[in-house]
Amino acid sequence: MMMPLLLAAPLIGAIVNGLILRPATAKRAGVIASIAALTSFASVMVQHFAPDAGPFEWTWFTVGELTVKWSFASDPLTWMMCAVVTGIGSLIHIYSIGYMSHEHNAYRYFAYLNFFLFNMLVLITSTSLLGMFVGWEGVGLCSYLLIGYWFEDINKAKAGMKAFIVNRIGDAGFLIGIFICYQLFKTLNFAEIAKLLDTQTFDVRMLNLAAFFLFIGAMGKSAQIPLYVWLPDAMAGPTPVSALIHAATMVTAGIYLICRMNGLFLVAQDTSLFIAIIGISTALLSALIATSQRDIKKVLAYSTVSQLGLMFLALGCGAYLAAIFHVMTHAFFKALLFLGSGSVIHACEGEQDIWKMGGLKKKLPSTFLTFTIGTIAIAGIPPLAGFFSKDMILYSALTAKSYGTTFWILGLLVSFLTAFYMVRVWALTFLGEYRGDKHPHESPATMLIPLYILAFGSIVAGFLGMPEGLHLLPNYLEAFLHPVLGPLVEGHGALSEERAMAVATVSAIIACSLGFYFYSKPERSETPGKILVPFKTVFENKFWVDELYGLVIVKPFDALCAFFAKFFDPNIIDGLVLLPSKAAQGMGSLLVLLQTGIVQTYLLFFVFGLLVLFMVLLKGVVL
Amino acid sequence: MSNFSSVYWTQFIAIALIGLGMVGFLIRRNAIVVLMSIELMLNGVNLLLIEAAHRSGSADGTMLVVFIITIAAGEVAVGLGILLNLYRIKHSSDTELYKELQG
Amino acid sequence: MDQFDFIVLAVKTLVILVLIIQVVPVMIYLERKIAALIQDRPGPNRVGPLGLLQPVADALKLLMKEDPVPSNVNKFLFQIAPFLAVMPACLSLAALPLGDFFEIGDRKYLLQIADLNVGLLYIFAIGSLGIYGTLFGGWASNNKFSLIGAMRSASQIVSYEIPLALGVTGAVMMYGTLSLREMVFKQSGLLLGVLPNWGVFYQPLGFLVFFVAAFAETNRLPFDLPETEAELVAGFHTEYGSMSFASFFMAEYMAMTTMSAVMTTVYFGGWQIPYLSDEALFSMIGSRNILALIQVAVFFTKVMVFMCIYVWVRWTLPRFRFDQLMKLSWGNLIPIGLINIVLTAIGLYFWDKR
Amino acid sequence: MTDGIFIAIGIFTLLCGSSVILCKSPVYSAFSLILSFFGLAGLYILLESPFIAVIQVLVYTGAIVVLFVYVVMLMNPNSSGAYRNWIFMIVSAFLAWAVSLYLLKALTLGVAPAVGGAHALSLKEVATLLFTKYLWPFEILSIFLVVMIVAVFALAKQSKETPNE
Repeated sequence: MMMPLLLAAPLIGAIVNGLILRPATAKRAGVIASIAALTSFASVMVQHFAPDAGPFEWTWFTVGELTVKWSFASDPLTWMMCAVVTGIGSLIHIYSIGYMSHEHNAYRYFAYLNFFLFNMLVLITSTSLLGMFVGWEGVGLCSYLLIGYWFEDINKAKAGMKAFIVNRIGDAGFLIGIFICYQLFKTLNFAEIAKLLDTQTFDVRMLNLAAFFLFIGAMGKSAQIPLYVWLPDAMAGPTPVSALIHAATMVTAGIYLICRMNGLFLVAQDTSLFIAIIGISTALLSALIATSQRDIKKVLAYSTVSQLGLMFLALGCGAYLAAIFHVMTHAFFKALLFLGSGSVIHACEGEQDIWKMGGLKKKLPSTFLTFTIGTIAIAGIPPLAGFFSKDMILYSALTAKSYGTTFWILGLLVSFLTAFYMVRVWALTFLGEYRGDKHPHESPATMLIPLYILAFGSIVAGFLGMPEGLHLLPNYLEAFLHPVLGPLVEGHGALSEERAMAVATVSAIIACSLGFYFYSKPERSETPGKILVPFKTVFENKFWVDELYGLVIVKPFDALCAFFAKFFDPNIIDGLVLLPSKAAQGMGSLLVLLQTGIVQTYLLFFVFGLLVLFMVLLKGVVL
Repeated sequence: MSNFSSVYWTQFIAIALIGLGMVGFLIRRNAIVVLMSIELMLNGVNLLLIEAAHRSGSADGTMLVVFIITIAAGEVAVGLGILLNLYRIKHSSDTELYKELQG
Repeated sequence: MDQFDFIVLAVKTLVILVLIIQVVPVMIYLERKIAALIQDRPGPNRVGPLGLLQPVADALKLLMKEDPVPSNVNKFLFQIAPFLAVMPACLSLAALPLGDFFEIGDRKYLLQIADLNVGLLYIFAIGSLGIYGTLFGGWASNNKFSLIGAMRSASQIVSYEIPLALGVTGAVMMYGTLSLREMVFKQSGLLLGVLPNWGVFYQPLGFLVFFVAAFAETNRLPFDLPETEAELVAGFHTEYGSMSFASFFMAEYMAMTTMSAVMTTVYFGGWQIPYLSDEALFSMIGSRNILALIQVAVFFTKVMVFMCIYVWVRWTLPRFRFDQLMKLSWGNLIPIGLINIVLTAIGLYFWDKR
Repeated sequence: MTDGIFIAIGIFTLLCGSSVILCKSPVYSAFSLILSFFGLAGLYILLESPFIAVIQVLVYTGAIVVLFVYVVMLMNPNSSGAYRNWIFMIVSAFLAWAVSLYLLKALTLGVAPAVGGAHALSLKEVATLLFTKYLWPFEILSIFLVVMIVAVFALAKQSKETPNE
């Protein structure tokens, strides 16, 4: 019984907020939305202890021999994802009440947020690829609506559109993937597909192709190399939105898809390798860009992209458990960091440039405390969450079947850079003197409580998936997800697990100290910029990727449209339509020549007619 | 005087008159001459009728000629009236100047 | 038509032509004498006894004078016009019956050139050709006055042809034939014992219309507009020299003679002597030819009487204005003519004399 | 012998006819028209219908051509540019010739045998025919003539109104 409640609660919240109680104030709308989110979180908890019987489903439509059903079920993987989504979702709803208090029509924001939650849950809980695709599209729509929430500002509206279009490109690939899957397995249900993969053998090339197209869908949604450009621009939306959608939930949909279809990806080795390569290169690229960003939210956005790159590295190497574990931990500390930056921005009345902040330690003590915990977690310092999940990924990369060591080294470099730029942001915002002209003040309680809860989460989350090697705690997560994701593959890499952990920890500590050394004192904060001068401009301009896309794709496309609009349509199509009328006019003007107006020409025609008449009448007679 | 060796001659002359009249009103530019050539054609027709009446002995041909002559008189009267009006407007009787009614 | 008949016909034509042409000098003389008489002056008496040689002098003068042809004139038509004027006048004599007939050997020959059964119609047809002489003459001489003169005379002659024809139609209905010869025979005998059986007593109205129209046809005085000295100098024959002018003059007089002859034939019994029928006369004289001569003499006296009336009218009545002229023809004469035809029709219906 | 005269007069008429259409100045065309009508009158007489001959002379030559000459005198047109351009002349000449040829052939097809013995039509017979067999055409013709007169008056009035600019 819990499943329908899980889905219905956010939907009802969205409808109530959006359509019925429209002129509500921000507080009232926020409370309703949060209640809806909390009920769905509660139903997830209850679901764990009293699971439903079978999948909750009813038929949607039947075409030919394919009957598509709305069916929602819960298995350990779905449960875990629902827990993360609804948990962090409700925390962010509570946080938004405070954050959106001065907005005059916030009911629209809360309606979209609830609707987003509903779509995310549909995506996670549906048992068929098509159901997932519906959720997938709904989530894309909500992210567009929320990014473009302040649509009066043309740039924010453009950012919304950009996100939507790039996602759509990914979704197109996902759709093609679904078609190929249907072509191969004649069914879209995950369980049946998994069973078929075990029993029957399919053409490997087709499997690779299906996996490749599904991965394109994942790339679009989880912002990997070619389609990541929308995530940094998505920061145009309100900060809680960035926190919820672009840190915790939506971006992880791609990873959830691949974990759900792990059977297929295990067989399609070439695609998995491809995923790994794409993952690590995205991670490296965005980490480098993050080091030189001025806007606090842009830094966090690029760090999200690089963490996602690491997750995809894990998926590429077959470590689905590591990826999911990192998804969970990353959700906690990244949401924490985003909400922290949100309260900083809230305090500095919308100022986002870290070079205009500083010395906020004294003015925002609790935000400072939680932000520091988040930074330590993401840097990967033990015993916090980031260390365990990142280490599991690095170890799995190390023990991967091909190129293991190179992946591990690059992974190490990425985590080093992550630590460095996070400490840079932390130092520039909180240490030193205040460089801005605003007068910041501490955020209200509703914003701080979620920060503390998330801080506690990012400390504890790590202990759920501790590797056996440390003999401290059993790996609960591995036991819990074993039936869905299959056994943890024991590979042998260049180093043993403990030694790999040690190396990672040392590199993280060095990065933190380096970052602290440079950015704690204002006079020394310019030096890294001077050292890396040639690279700095490259990083700042985001490797000119946006400009490249504009040049390569947008401009020729515009040219093509212009060609059709200006030349092809008016001349060819209109020309054809007008042809008969012009022909008639031409004919008319010809006949006019006959009418000279002079009587004698008419007489001539008359006599000629007479002659013809005679000829006809006297045909037989020979003159 | 009653009958000729061949009827051929009168018909030849009559048709020649008709032909001349036809050429006349096609060639000449002067409207009066056009009317005259029409009269010429009518006379050609009269000659044919008289010749037929003479040959067949019936009076119908003669009566028809009388009617044709009266009608021709009326026609010339009106034709010349129109011509005079045209002349008053155009100051010339050249048919090629009366071409306002063209396409 | 054997050889001899042909010769007789030729001689007859010549004689009649000469006779009619001789009328012209006589008329010139008579005209001057009567004019003088009316104006109470002696008239021409210098040339020859009692001025009798005056016409010869005039004729000689006209022959001797130079016949100039102006430069900017339409040469061909200018020279043709006089002949066109004279030609119809002569042609119309062909149908006039001067007398009954004469005999040479055992064959009888009619005292007229050709007895057409459409005689009267023929005379009118040829008469209507007279217009061309004036038209071409006036137009060819290329000056405004003669052109206007020609225009006036043409329209006058055309518009008086109709009353002329209507007048005669009454008589034709009565006689039932167009041949002049039969008309004359029909007028023999007595009417009511007292009056000679002439057309005029049956057709007084018809005669009146015809009489007035005759004046207009020949451009004689009351209808003298084409040659009015005041406005048009000499009208259509202004430019013409001696002989051409003489021919126009001759044409006018011959037209007068023809009209008088037609009037005598149709209304005054032609060569009939009032109370003497031909047979009675023949019984008295005995020879057919002498009778023919007498008939011709009677015919000519009647014609001369009419000619004198022409001249008499000319010197007494003033000239019409052009619109009066037109009004007279279309307004008065034609209606009277139509009435006359209706009356004759009624008369014939009741007293079908024939 | 009469054939000879007939052909002579015929040729004379045709000559005058062709001079009607060929003379440059309309006055000479009118003059040759008169001569051709005389020729025709002669032909009618030879075809033993003097009544028609006299009517022809009286009506056609006496009235219609007078109208023509009258109008020619009023207009005194210059004789420049009498004919259309060359192509027209050749084309119309050919067309007229061809049509006449066909007419001739059509007429000679239906030649009725010469019955002969035709008597010259006297005025009495014409009159009786006019009022018996052809009464209706006669009446209609009278109406036609009245209409003609009204038309000519209208045209004359119209020409008076238009200011001769």
